[in-house]
Amino acid sequence: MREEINFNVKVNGVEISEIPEDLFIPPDALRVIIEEFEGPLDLLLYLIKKQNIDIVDIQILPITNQYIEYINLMKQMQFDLASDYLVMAATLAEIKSKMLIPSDNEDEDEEDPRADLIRRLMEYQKYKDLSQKIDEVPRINRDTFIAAGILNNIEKKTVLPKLDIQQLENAFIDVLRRAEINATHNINVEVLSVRERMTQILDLVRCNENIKFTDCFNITEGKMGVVVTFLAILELVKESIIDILQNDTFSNIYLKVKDE
Amino acid sequence: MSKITNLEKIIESALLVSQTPLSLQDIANLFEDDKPSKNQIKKSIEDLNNSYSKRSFEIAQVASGYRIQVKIGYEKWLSKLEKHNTTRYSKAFLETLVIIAYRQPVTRGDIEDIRGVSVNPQIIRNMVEFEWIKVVGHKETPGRPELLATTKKFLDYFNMQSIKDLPRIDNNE
Amino acid sequence: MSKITNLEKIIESALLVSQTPLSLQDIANLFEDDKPSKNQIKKSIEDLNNSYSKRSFEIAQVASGYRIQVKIGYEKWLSKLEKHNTTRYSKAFLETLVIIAYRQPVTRGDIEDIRGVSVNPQIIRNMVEFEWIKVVGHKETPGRPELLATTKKFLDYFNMQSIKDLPRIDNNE
Repeated sequence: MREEINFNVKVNGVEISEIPEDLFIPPDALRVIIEEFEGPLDLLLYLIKKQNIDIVDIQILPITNQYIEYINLMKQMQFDLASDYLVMAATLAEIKSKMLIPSDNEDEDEEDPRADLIRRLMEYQKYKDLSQKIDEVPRINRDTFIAAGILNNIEKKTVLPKLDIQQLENAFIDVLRRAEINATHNINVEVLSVRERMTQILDLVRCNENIKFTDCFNITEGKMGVVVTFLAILELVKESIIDILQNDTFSNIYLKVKDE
Repeated sequence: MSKITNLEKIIESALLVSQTPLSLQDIANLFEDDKPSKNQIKKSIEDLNNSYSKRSFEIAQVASGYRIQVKIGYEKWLSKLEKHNTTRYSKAFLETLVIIAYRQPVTRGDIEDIRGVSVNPQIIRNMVEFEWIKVVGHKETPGRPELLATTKKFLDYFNMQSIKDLPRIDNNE
Repeated sequence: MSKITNLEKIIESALLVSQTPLSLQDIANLFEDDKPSKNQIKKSIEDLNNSYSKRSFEIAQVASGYRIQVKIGYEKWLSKLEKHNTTRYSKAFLETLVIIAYRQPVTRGDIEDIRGVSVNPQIIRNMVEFEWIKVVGHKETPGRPELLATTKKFLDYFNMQSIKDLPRIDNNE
């Protein structure tokens, strides 16, 4: 769909749009089309393209009418219409009125009211073309790949940059502030120990193909430890990470990694 | 030097860029049709290694497969390389790390949801390299995303016994 | 194939294992005594590249230095190695990126003027996260908006040495 809308506007070519000529297209189809546009300039370029004319020859009257019809349709369909579209509608209407009202001023130097719009359209068109070109530039991990050789068998000693717990805490506060997810705010001792236990049980389940439910518990941890383990198992099941199996009533319960 | 075949070149490029050793099966899986046999692959690796006789690297066989590594004798020069990777930790690194620590086990998607930006794969790779995090499983949702969790080494680094020792933030903050 | 010198082998091994591209200075710094000159290093890299003519890889020069990478043409096989690597960028992302690249330093306002829509903060955050762009200053206008510019990492990613290597628009188009 994208490519169809994206043809080069400048050419007086013969490419034919796949998009229906009349505006009375099914609302769902219009929604798809509108979502393909990057904004009012993109939509305008498309409308100009449909007329098969050069940007500099833009005919303001039909373009404005078409544009406003689109906007009205979008409003009727209660699209979450970005204000940018309305600003453009106002700009077009202003240009249109300037073109219609004969100027009292005989001054020949007076600028074509369309000039600014044409400049913007051409500028935008330029970057639109460039963005397609840069997409074709060979890039890492798509067209070429970087060597990841390693230094023979000798254990590579990684020197870690220094990091202290205070920095971690600050980072965490930043994350909380950014996310503003209430659930994340409630990280307390209990939740943390459950998360950690989830990791430990996952390790256990992965190393032993079928592990007995009862083997996950360490009685010496006391009541609190058992509860934490139990909550961790429930959480793992809820997050679709492990399965709980029991072949017969009262037989052993096993935990295993969920199958594909 | 004898002619290098196409098969050899593909094997060479794959071993060169792979972050982990590749088994014969991994290498065979790169091909869709015209899958080479394991013997063909073994023979190619042998031929490649012969062609590397005068080079600084070779294909070595390790437990999980084959990988390209530098031959013995270059440590003196290369040991200086490591140092300049050890700059400071970026904000993105720290935030990703704390999310993994506090919310483990988490997927990249979870991290993205919380931070609102995509996860830089290089950051995850660095943490795995530091052995601060590891993959502990896969979530059974579409795509089977990896589940990441912190390791004992991570706790050791911060002198913690358990994740419970991580700083806590007051709820009313 | 002519004989490969010791200097060439050390450069080859260093480029092979380094996580980041190496500048001529980085390479010279590997040596303590007998430091080779930059011209010697350049010449060695050239000779190495000639010796790779029949191989799957080459030494490429990008903005932050030299690196070993696989030649174009192996995507078909190598794309199977790492699942998450086939990132596609949205139109909005690419348009924002080229405006920053070609018009740098620019403010968000400049980008909005050209594209006619407000800048998605998510996109900017992602670019900063990838270290493709950075804030290089503030414009001395009301609100002191940030001035954005691309980084060497951005050029490295697209195999470019400088902004001059960006694709051009034909004037006669």
